[in-house]
Amino acid sequence: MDIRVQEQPFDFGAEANRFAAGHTEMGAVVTFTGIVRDVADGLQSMQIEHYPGMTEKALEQHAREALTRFKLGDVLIIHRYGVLAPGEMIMMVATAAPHRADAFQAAEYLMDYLKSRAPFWKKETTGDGAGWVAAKDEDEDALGRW
Amino acid sequence: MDIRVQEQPFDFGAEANRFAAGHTEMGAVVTFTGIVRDVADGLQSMQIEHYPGMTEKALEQHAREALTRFKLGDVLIIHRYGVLAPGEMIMMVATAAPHRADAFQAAEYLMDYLKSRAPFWKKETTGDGAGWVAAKDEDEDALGRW
Amino acid sequence: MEVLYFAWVRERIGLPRETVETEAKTVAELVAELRKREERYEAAFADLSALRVALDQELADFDAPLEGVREVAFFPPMTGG
Amino acid sequence: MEVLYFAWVRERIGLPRETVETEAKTVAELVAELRKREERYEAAFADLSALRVALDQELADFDAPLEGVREVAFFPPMTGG
Repeated sequence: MDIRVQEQPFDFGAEANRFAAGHTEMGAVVTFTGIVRDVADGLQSMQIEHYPGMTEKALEQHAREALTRFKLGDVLIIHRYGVLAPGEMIMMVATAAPHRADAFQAAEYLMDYLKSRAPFWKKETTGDGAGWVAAKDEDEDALGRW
Repeated sequence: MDIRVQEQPFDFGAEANRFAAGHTEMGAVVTFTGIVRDVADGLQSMQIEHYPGMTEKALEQHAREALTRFKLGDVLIIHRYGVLAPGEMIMMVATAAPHRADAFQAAEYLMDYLKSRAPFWKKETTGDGAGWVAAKDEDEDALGRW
Repeated sequence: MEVLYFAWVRERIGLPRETVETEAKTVAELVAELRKREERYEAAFADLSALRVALDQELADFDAPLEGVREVAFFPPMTGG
Repeated sequence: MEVLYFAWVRERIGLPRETVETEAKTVAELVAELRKREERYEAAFADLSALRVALDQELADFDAPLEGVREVAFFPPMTGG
């Protein structure tokens, strides 16, 4: 289990390769990567605030819960905070499992919890000014399936 | 859309990075990687046979179907054939979408079809000899959800 | 008791954290005390349905007891990932 | 007509492909003709439920017509991914 909360960028490919290489007894590796998306076609930057201390604890709790719920070999979570430009990677999760169903479900589970239960908040700055991103009902609803 | 059927290894991380970097309008990238697993603790090699011509057609058909069914920006599929050692990567799929649900679902859809509908056959060689891997009922059943 | 504010709660109140002397027995009682202080607190806590609370870095409810709690944090619904 | 064999079907019959002259109207008729040839064909086609067929590189059923088809392939259930 490897959990990192950091300001600096990470190399998605290098992390994915390192994670996959560490598990020859696991047949399936799934990764998810979230990228700053230029939604309104005018995004200048995204600022991510978090709650140091609680963030690490919450991510670790959810990773442990995933290891309990699914037949998993390992979990990696990297999440950035600070100011990011469009196209930059915000975060990644990776899961390794003997079979693909567990790897997929664990990655989806982690993402659903990360979205609504890890203490991160996003603020977008466009040409019109800055505003906090509102939580989506569909993200809250997604938790209902677990 | 990028589909490759090849004998030589591929660099999962480099492919994942290249794929993710190409899509700043997509907020979500999901990858799946299948790795030769040393199940019986005595696997010497895995040989993958395929049907040249049909393989490429089948993968392209399923990739197009995924682009139709889900709100997707792009699909990458790489699948190897030939002789592979334990720990080597067999294949990868990657999907890019504006939202995570589509990226996850499309990757699972592609994997389910790849498992049972793309003309690949695996033969495992252990200390006891060589044998063809039997198709699993659960893989056939997995198609029922789409 | 340390009280922390994040995102727009922090911006409305105008500071990220402060030490609060209180006899409040629950989160709701603490919120009621804070709202009486100044207009900026009233603005931040006007709609509790738009707020979340954590006690000692664990998510909690507004009727949760404060006994033994050292750190209370108020913030909007989270938007990670 | 080109007939292709893959995986253990190929191994049992002992060759990857061959050209077959046939008047068979369906896949099932072609299979019946092949089974009569030699023991190794009989062995390969003994259990049709363990076999799949593709006509001109598209999956098909055993009762599919062969008219216009140039390439028939027999193989076990696929195990990709």
